[in-house]
Amino acid sequence: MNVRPDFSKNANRAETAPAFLSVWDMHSYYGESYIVQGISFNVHEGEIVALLGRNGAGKTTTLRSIARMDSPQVNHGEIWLDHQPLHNMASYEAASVGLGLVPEDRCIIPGLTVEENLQLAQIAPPIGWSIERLYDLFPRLGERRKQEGVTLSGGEQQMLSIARALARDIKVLLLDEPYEGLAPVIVDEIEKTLRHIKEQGMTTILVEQNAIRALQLADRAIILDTGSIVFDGTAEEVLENEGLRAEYLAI
Amino acid sequence: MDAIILQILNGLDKGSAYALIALGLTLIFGTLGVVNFAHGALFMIGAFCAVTLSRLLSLSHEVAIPGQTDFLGNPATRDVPYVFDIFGETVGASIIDWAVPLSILFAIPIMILVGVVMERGLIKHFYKRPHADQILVTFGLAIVLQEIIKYYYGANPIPTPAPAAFTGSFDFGAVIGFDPNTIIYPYWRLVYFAFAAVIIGAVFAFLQFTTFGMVVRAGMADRETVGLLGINIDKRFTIMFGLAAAVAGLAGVMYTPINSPNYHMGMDFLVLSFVVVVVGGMGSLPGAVLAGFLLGILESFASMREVIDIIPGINQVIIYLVAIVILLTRPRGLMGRKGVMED
Amino acid sequence: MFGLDKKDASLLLIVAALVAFAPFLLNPFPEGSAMAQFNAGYPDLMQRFVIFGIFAIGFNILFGLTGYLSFGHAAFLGVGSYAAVWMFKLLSMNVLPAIILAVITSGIFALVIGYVSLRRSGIYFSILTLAFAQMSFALAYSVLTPITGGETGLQLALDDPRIFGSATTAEGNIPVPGLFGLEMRDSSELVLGNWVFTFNVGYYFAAIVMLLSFYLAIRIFRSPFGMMLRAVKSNQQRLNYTGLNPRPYTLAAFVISGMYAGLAGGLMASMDPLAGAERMFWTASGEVVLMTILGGVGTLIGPVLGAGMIKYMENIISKINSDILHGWFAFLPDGLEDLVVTMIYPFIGKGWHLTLGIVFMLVVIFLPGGLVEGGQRVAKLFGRKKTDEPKSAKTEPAE
Amino acid sequence: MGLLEVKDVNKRFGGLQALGNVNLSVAENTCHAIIGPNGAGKSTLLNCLVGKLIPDTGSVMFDGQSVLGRTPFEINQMGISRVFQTPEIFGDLTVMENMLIPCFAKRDGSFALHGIRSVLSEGELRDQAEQMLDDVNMLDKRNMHSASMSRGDKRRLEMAMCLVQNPKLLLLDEPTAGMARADTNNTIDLLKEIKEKRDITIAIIEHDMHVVFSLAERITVLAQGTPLVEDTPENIKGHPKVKEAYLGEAA
Amino acid sequence: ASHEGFTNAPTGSTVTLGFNVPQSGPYADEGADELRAYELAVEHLNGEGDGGMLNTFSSKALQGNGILGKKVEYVTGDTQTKSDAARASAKSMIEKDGAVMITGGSSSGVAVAVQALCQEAGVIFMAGLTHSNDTTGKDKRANGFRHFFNSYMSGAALAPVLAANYGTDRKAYHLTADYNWGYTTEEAIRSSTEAMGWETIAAVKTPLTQTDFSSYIAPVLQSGADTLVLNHYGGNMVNSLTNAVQFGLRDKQVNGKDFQIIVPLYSRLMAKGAGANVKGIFGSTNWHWSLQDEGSKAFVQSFGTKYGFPPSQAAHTCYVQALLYADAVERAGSFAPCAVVEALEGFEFDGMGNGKTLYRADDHQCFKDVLVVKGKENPSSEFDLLEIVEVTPVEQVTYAPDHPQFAGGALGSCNNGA
Ligand SMILES: Nc1ncnc2c1ncn2[C@@H]1O[C@H](COP(=O)(O)OP(=O)(O)OP(=O)(O)O)[C@@H](O)[C@H]1O
Ligand SMILES: Nc1ncnc2c1ncn2[C@@H]1O[C@H](COP(=O)(O)OP(=O)(O)OP(=O)(O)O)[C@@H](O)[C@H]1O
Ligand SMILES: CC(C)C[C@H](N)C(=O)O
Ligand SMILES: [Mg+2]
Ligand SMILES: [Mg+2]
Repeated sequence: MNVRPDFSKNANRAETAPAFLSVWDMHSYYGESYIVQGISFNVHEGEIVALLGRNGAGKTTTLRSIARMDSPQVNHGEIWLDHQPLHNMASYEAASVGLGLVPEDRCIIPGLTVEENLQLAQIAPPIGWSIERLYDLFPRLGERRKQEGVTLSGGEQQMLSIARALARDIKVLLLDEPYEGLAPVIVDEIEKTLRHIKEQGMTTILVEQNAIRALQLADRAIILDTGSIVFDGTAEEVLENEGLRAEYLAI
Repeated sequence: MDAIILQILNGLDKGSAYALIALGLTLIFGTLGVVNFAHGALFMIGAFCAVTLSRLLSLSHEVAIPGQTDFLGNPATRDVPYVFDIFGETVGASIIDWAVPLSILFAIPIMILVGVVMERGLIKHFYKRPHADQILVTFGLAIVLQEIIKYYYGANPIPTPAPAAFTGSFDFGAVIGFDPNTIIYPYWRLVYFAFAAVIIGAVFAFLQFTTFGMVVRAGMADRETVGLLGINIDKRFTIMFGLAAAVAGLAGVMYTPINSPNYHMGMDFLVLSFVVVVVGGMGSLPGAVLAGFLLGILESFASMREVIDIIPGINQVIIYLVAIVILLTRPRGLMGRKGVMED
Repeated sequence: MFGLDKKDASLLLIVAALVAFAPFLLNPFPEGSAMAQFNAGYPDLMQRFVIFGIFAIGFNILFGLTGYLSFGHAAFLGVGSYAAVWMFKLLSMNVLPAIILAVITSGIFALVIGYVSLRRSGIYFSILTLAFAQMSFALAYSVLTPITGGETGLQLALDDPRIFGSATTAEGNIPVPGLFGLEMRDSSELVLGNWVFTFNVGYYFAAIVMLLSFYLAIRIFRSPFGMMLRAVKSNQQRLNYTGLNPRPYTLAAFVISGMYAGLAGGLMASMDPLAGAERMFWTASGEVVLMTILGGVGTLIGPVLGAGMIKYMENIISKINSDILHGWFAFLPDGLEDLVVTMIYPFIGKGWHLTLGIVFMLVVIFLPGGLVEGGQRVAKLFGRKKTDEPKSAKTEPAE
Repeated sequence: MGLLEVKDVNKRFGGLQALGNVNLSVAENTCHAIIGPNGAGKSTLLNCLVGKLIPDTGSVMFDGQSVLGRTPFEINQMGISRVFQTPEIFGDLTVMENMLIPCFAKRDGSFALHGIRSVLSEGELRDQAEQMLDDVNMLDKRNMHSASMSRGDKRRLEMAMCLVQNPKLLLLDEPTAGMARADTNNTIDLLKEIKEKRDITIAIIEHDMHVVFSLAERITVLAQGTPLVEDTPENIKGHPKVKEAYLGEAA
Repeated sequence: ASHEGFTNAPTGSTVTLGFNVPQSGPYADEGADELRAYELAVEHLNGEGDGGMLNTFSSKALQGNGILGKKVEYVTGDTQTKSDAARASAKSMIEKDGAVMITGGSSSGVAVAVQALCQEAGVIFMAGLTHSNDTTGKDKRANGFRHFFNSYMSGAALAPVLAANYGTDRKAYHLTADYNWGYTTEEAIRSSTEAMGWETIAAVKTPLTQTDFSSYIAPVLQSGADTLVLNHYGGNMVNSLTNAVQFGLRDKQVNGKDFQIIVPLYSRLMAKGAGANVKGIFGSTNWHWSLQDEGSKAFVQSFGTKYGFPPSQAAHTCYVQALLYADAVERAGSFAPCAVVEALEGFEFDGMGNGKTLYRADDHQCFKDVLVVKGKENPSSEFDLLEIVEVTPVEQVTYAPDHPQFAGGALGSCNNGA
């Protein structure tokens, strides 16, 4: 279809990569199971890219690989962010050069209050939005600042998880199904927020099952199927391409 | 009345020993979630730091004693410590006398090193492994450490007395208006109590007034996410381990004058310290300290003759009995946090 | 076969064969040779292998399946031993009533302790069981001396009021336990060249009991009950909301594994009619935990292997002394001989604990699944090199 | 008189009134949706129904019997099954085993020793389980280790586990969150079909309006712990208050 | 005596003995010393080394050519000071290594358990360190023999010395390890001190696993007692004594008398663990290296030369037991247990360090002089911790076989086994 690998094999990625974030020939495994089977793509600065695909296609695995989590293991491939090689880093190092992941199961830390969950994000530099500013964005969190994070309602937890990413000064935001479990009004709010921070130059990869909504927001779309990229192009292309939508997105 | 005050004093003292040992264990077990069966060994190594330093200080050369013979009939010799040669006899003698307090300084770097090496070299790989694996590896380590000490120091207890200034006892009863000789208390135990209070206070302060404690707690609950927030949790775990080892070691150093150290003293304390930590509640430092004092005091009361006469054998089982009652009435011990090692 | 699927049936058959031929397998070295020191085929140790195997199998039913880590299981073993010895003292020297009473008593004891301890989970449960066991030990050692024999242990005496059977033998000695006239300590020897093999009644009796227990354990593992226990370990919350009450399941598992421990205790007393309180000390409970982990938690054969390994080290390595070492290396030049002996010496004899500790660490570091995992790796090396495994690495619970 | 009657239920968490005088009646063999903003108390209400929480005041009657004071497994045995907001499955077990456990619970009650016959000999239950797996399109995954499935799959599995019990009342807490669109549609069809075939009553919490409007026959809107309105889907869609507080532009 | 048909009859040119000692646990040092003594004994029996006490032993049956001409070999095992482990170890010596005699141990529980085992299996058991009355009292066995003294003897030997030093009007407070040996020792000391006029104010049992005795020590002064008796051994003794000294008990005056502490059973290794705290404290012991009789001197000489330090009482009793066994076999002309039993029963000997000694036939207990010792004020070396105050003559510590403290139990008859 439309995979456009634009690197030659042995070139120095830092110089030739035109993109802000680039992933090149990445292979990821959970133990012995081979999940992401050699994907390459680029994300330009300030872009919102929607990463779409069925359940189990490998979207989460891709994001986790980029964020350098312990699992899955990336056995082969390169990941560059703003001329820095992420593929040699541990997750905390990747975070410190500006990667922010909002994980799919939210990962609110048990035993900590809402505020402590946010403070935790501001311990290691670089620090982003102030906590007060985050409360302005999500007033519900401000009201519940002393409550233990895990007792929040599902939607509130999602807000906290996004807020926590913004509390750090990040260059790329990786969102794994951020709308899940949110009331439609809140989804509207978050969408606005994403537009807003995009204007300020934030680069975003958005994984979302609600493909229509995601495509309306995104500049570009990448579709994954069983660990490989089956489409990489603009969001309009997907919206216009009936076959593609029917086959991979059922919309 | 005086008997009761006496047992409270005793209990406080015993309790401070329990609390101090449990404190170190809580840092590793209650906070890092590692079932550390080698904790007793750390306590024991601390005690042997004191033994080693006093041996080093009294390193001697032999001087023949004219006119005397040893048990085999050979000419007898007398050992003269090198410190006598360096500092003269009076200063030298008091340096040797003060070996145990001096060992505190000696033990801190050693224990931190031991803790850090242990964490980096071994425990690090076991955070994500099942508790069962942690038990096996730390138990193995405890045996190895213990056997090494036994190999070099023998199995017999090694007397390591407190400085002469602290060897007497103090007539506490006379001070507060009881008959003399009713409430006496050894000086060193008062020192131990004070020392424990200082260490406990310092550890509390460190974890309360810095974000360190929060980060480590968070890291234990969810390492991955803390990593995502740019925090190098491994480093902090290592520091925590070093700290815990130092606390355990210092508890050991200070304990040597109370009971002569031997190679299995760690195992003797191990089970008890797990009981204290769990009764206090997993993950709670104040809980561990409180439980230490509570069990210490109750144990003291249960060992009173008057009590044993009424319930024979109560002194044998009191700690376990109290532990059972507390755990049955309070699901997570005295002050345990929810979800820590509950499954 | 026997209601087992092919894999389980062949496992059972293999174990049965190993157990039946143990007197040969464990005595591979000719009598009098330097390596004879490593022979383990004498009755006492073989009995211990199977008896501790039973103990560990039972423990694994609780720990391996439900994940509840009991740190007081030795108490049930102790109770079983005491019950059996009392049976010998009061009733008869036949081992059957002794073993039956041992199982029943420990079952009741486990029911009481389990009922209380299972109100808590995780570490809180472990400490509750530990506390009960330590109390049992402390009381048995001291206050309960009239019932337990205290430090000395409960033993038979010449004036026991045995109801069936006489107090003394014709020669004026204490009779020995037996099964309808078959004495447990009877052995016959088979001499083949330099090899001596010992076949002992007690061992084969214990081995048959062990095979039955092993068979029962397989059936439990594969039964819906076993599946529920694994579900308890996996997610109690879900179990609750699926309409199942986890408590009776865990309690049943606890009692069953307590009865296994009692069975082991009863057998121990049948092989050697003395019951000591140290059997109930926390280190004894810790030992069965270690055996199970060393072999492989939740696997069928693992605990038996772990038990064998620890008992082997305890009985064989601890008995090597410097004299024997010198004997082995006598072929070396003197200086070298001494050097080698000095280097090995710390690890044998009184240093056997050191070796044990090192083995624990090595196994858990390099074989995360215990000895069973080691076995699987070896099997993989030799067996089929199948790399085209499906995506899911793990589709069935391990052996 | 509905199958489920909730009367004047109140629940406080410290200073927070999570549920205030909730009254709800779910008629037999209907699909009743509960919607509302994040943190409105929807999950809390469900928790009160299944015995996870005990309301401070009020009564909950199911099929003419009070559920209050009963343990979760007793309530399940009465005929209420629940799918959680974050998937709750037996991660250490295979998919098939996950399915068999509710089958046993259904057949043998809350505790049975089952003797020592093999699980394999339970042909009938296995057939049931396989049939159900087939219905949710997961038959090919039956021997998979359930923890290593993607989250959408876990959700489907959990739903299948509840359905195979043939409950009288099925409680669904955001069953399609994070599910791919195709599977969401399948799920809608499945639920419809099952409701028809097996006379199941469904109470569903969802933020996906597509699902809500395809399934629900009645909708209750909860806000700040109190029911705002209860009506048919058509009327709710047009309700101005609901639009403002919850639906936003989505309606 | 029969020569045929007994367990592990040695057939070749060698005979195997089993040395079953604690190699791990709190008594490991004692076990190590026992093992040294056994190795020395084997050397001497096989005619190597300087012969040690073989030269001073009153019986001259041993030739230094092994036992009955068979070279002595040995196997070792670890009792772990647990009866179960000790029995397992002994069993393997009997079943696997063909040991015809088992010896060693460092606790009465172990001794009793292994003794019973040897009786069943039909081998001889020569007890090592065991001090409880029961070993040759209610738990005696025909195949078992004890050279070491016992609780009763400690009481009988100590009482006169205590009377002479501390007077006959004392109030004693006992702390007793809560297990069998503690009970018999408490009973022995109580009855012998009460007989001379002392009053026993209290006797408190302390758990064996106790490490800090402060809560037991603290109430002692309040009770009005002026003497503390520590019926403790091993780590218990080291810790309770250390604690008692810390509480300043020894600096106090009660009832117008200096407060005193007594440790009924001393051992040099334990004294070393307690350090300076033992100074001036009375207790009893089976043997001490500073004894000046020929036997002791010979033993200390050969042990000291080989290992560089003097032997402990544990080493002594084990060495003697090994020699006594060998000698009995030699005199009986057979390894058969019943023959050995016959040779040992009623055997009188000398030259083994304790003066004239009798192995009494009724209970297989040795009767010999008992030493009363005191912690030395000015030790001249690290081994010189105890000084001998009195050598209590054997008559004074002898009791009737049916003495109430030894009631119950029966020897039974000797067992040759298979
Ligand atoms: N921890 C794991 N171990 C083994 N396999 C895993 C693990 N996690 C996920 N997988 C497998 O990896 C594949 C991709 O999963 P992934 O979570 O990346 O999918 P996804 O595209 O995010 O799906 P969803 O939309 O359901 O979240 C799936 O087949 C899943 O079974
Ligand atoms: N254990 C608790 N302690 C304190 N507050 C709680 C607790 N559980 C829930 N809450 C609060 O009660 C309110 C209702 O929560 P609930 O989970 O029922 O919301 P919900 O309607 O399910 O929301 P969502 O759609 O986001 O899942 C929330 O504000 C939540 O923070
Ligand atoms: C080693 C012995 C002298 C003392 C020991 N506790 C015993 O039981 O006899
Ligand atoms: Mg995903
Ligand atoms: Mg909710």
